[in-house]
Amino acid sequence: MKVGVVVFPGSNCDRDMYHVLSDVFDLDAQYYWHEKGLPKNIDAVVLPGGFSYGDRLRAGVIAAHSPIIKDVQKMAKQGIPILGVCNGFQILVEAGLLPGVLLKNESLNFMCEWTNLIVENNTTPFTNQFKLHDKIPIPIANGEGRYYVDDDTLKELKKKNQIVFRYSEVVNGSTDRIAGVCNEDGNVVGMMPHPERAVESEINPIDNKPSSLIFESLLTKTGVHN
Amino acid sequence: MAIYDVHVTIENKPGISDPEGDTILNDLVLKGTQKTVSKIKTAKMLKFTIKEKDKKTAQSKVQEICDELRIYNPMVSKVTIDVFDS
Amino acid sequence: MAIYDVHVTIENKPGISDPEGDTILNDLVLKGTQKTVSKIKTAKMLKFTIKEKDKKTAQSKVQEICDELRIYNPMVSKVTIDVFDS
Amino acid sequence: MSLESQELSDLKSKIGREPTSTELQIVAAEWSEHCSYKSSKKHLKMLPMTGPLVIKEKGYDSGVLDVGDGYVVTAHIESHNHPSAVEPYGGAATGVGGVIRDILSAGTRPIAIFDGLRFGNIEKDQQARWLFKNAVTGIADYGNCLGIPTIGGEVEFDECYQNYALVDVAAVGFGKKENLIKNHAKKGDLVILLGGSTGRDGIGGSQFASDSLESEDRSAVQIPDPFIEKLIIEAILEARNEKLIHAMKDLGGGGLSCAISETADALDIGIEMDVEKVHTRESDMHPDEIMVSESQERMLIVTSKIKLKKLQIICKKFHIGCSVIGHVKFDNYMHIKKGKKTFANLPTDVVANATLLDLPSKKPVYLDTIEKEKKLKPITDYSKLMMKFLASPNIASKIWVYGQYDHEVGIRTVTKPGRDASVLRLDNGKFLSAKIDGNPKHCYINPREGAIGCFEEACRNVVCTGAKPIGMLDHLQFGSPKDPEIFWTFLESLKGLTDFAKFFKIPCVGGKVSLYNETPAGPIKPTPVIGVLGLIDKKPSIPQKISDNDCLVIIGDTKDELGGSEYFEYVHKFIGGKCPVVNFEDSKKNMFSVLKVINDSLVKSAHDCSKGGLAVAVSEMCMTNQIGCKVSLEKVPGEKLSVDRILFSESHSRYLLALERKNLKKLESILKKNNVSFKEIGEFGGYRIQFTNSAKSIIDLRVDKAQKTWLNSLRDLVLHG
Ligand SMILES: Nc1ncnc2c1ncn2[C@@H]1O[C@H](COP(=O)(O)OP(=O)(O)O)[C@@H](O)[C@H]1O
Ligand SMILES: [Mg+2]
Repeated sequence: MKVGVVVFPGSNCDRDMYHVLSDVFDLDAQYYWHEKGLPKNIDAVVLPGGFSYGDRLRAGVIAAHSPIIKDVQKMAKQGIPILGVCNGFQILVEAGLLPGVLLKNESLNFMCEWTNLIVENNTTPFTNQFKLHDKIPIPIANGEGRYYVDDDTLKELKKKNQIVFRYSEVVNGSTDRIAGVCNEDGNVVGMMPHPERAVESEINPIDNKPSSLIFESLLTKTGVHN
Repeated sequence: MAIYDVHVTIENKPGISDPEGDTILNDLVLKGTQKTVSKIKTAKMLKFTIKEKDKKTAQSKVQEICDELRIYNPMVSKVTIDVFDS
Repeated sequence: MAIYDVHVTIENKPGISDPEGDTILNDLVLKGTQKTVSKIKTAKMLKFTIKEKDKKTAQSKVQEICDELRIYNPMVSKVTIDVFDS
Repeated sequence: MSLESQELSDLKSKIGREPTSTELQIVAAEWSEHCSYKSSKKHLKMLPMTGPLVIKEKGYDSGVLDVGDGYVVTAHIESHNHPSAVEPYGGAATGVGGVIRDILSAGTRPIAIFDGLRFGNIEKDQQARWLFKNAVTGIADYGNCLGIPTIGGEVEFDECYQNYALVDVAAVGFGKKENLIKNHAKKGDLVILLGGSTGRDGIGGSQFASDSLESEDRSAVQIPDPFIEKLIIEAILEARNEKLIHAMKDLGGGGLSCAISETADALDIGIEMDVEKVHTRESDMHPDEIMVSESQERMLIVTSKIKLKKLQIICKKFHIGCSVIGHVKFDNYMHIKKGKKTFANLPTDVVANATLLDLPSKKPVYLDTIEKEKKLKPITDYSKLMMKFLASPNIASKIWVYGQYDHEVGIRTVTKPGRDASVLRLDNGKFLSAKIDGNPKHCYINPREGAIGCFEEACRNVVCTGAKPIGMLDHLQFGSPKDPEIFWTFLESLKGLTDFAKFFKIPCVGGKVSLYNETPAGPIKPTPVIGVLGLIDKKPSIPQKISDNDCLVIIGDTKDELGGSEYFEYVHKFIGGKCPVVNFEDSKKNMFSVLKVINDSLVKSAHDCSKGGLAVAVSEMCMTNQIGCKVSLEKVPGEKLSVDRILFSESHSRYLLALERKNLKKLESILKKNNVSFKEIGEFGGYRIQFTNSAKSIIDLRVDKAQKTWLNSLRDLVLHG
């Protein structure tokens, strides 16, 4: 299957994501520069982490205006699986593809540390191999990672099962400990932690199997695995 | 056509917390010698230099830019726009 | 004693570059539909609420706080302090 | 900006005429201490710089090591002390930027950053706190944005840095040997300036770095732009892949003046350039300003006319400036013009090679009495003391610092910061381990032994990960070299490092000298900072969780060496005593034995004994593993010493090993065979850190309480004073 990795000026986890997709999960990964379009025959799209446009003005906001985002929006409507990680999540939010907003961490600092996620929705293309409430050890690395929605939106998110991941503990002050959400259809998922940093045992000091299921889910969803 | 300075101040809507302002107040200011400060709020400002036919157009153009390009995130922030002759 | 709003605007001194303003201008605003903007400078603002006997004291107290606590670095930034009645 | 009168007459006699004002500016920039190493160059030659793995090429700003299978590792170290002391955020950030471009210049991708930070007493001094906090944010914002992990470093506080800052940054690069830039030029090749625009910021920076801080130069503030640096990295690596670069040099201190003259001199060519072609930020810049501006994020590239087109396409893709500013000639002159008018025309070897100095040196008087100890007040409660010690800024965990650095990006970080050295995986299945270390407290008391100690400590840290040291970086930071006593300490440190490097056959692959580090209160203590790179051929030793009944073995003797120790300085406020001395033979034996037992998978984890001595090292093992340990001080091998000295001596060449009891016999037989001094001194288990002396309890702490204090105290100090 073909997975597009979108590259913006300042993306810096693109190569890591590419490595994981192609070398660890044996997918046909391809880079797409933000000024180009996405081809029709693509099976999934990943927006990797980094500092697009140096996080200027607000993380993700400038990249959200890139030409390629129009194609991402189209594909989102067609139900194609789309994953935004860290800055990718911020971009999806700023592009209006996901609800909410990501604010500066409560500590006001960039935070790089390992934490645990709890799977809250196991029906998305990136979580279908999990059991509900499975725990995933995974690192975060962000300065603007505090997910925020107001009370009404939070109610909506809960009702529509759009909360995909929660932190097991309070890490940065996110509303309801939310670490990842999806759109109403469930095909667009955004998460602040970095699954691509956790799927290889060599660099994962705890357990690389849970985070691998994020990619295994994608393989299953698109029929590569079953 | 004339040149205008347009100041766009982006700040959190009331009700949205401002940890940075709180930290400056509690960890810096109130620990110093000066105790008469009761609140600090942080904001970000963008100073545009723009060429338009009049003040009003300058103001409305910048407002348009702010809305269209999401210079501020309407979910959490508000903007104030002030126009000055350059 | 009265309550004042004191706005502290911190920006890079003239001649010192402002990469953030440049990026916002070139990669966001000028790529939109609006082309009459020629410059964007970013600044940071702190809005103090302070109780002092008069405007002048409010101004000088805030200036003192900013200097003493190194809220800004005079080497790179300049500040403007504006006082308003609350 | 000025030359000394002797230098001016030197210049005149070399070129046989009066220099123009532009020429004066160019030469003043290039002949500054910072660019020319005029005080130190003669002596630096003593360091061994070659070895079987070292690849030498003209014009490299970083060291290159062959790590096999067609791959190389590059490394360099820099400091940004003066700029950071006045604008810690921008100074530290642009320091990162500069060393990254050195790595890039060789044609390798930067894969790791290290930072060594030194400030005044943050417990007392608000200015030191401000400097520290902002320097950390500067490094974080820059490195994180680039997507290069900052995986290690050190933080130290000492009164000698009051109102000052030492910000050292080292970087490591990785790439294919075939992609190394071969630095060459053909006639007619073009000279290109790539990256950010040239502005007035940073004008006078390199001389500023060579003056003492009193002559604060306000224009020397540099504004970091990590976003453009990131674009430059990607653009350059793309150009490298397409073989578009003949020669390359980053612009650092001295700006275009240095880059042009040094490139021309290294390649044995001439360069003619036109300042009007330089993309500037302001329209009214004078040629002199353009030549010495230290605007960041710029690279100089030499390429052919044919390749230029492709290079321009790449730069366009990344929206970065790319100006053809000149061309290569074969007259060995740098010819600077503005349009048709000549502003400078100088032989490049004259510009690039300042007259070297041979400064006088003299042993400082204070050293005659420094070893005399004062009478220490007796310690009544060691447990209480230990808690205070664990919370002290130099001993406390540095997690507040490295937690703000993205140390995972690039997915190479096998051993994360917080241990001894960090370990990266390389593409050929090998692993690279690295650490930087300094110790001004030791070096003040004995510049030679102190410097050797820093070197050995960095080696120990690397060895604890199972890596064999393959290369060293030295960064020599001292006060004014014109003071013979200071210059003596410089020479002593250098000689010590040289001896150790030769004995261990560890080549020096790069370094930097930073002089004139003077605070309003006087010179800093001698502060050499040493980086060591180690290579692991097979699997790295990833620390395994220590569990109940595992035993604790110490390797190496504990001696009466508390001069410059944290115990003397922090607890007793005493500067003096005998500095720890490395015994080369023991050091070698111990090092190789530790590598052997790690390789044989006999130990769960290894930790070196350094700052704070045995007491701190054992506590660190307990706290990171959340397990207790019972240590019998009377078993500790070495001289017969009082309890406090056994606990806190900072003798070198010592390692702590945690291992399963079933492996103890095997371990002991190896260590015996190698004739190493060692002893099983304790056992892990429970939840208390306990030190006893002949059954008498000396220290008894709860691990969780100790850990909480150790982890949080630095953050609390920075945020809440
Ligand atoms: N400024 C820093 N930046 C990044 N990591 C740091 C910094 N300071 C300390 N560390 C990390 O904290 C750990 C302990 O550092 P240090 O006390 O210097 O170790 P050691 O005593 O073994 O030399 C190491 O992993 C080190 O890399
Ligand atoms: Mg160590």
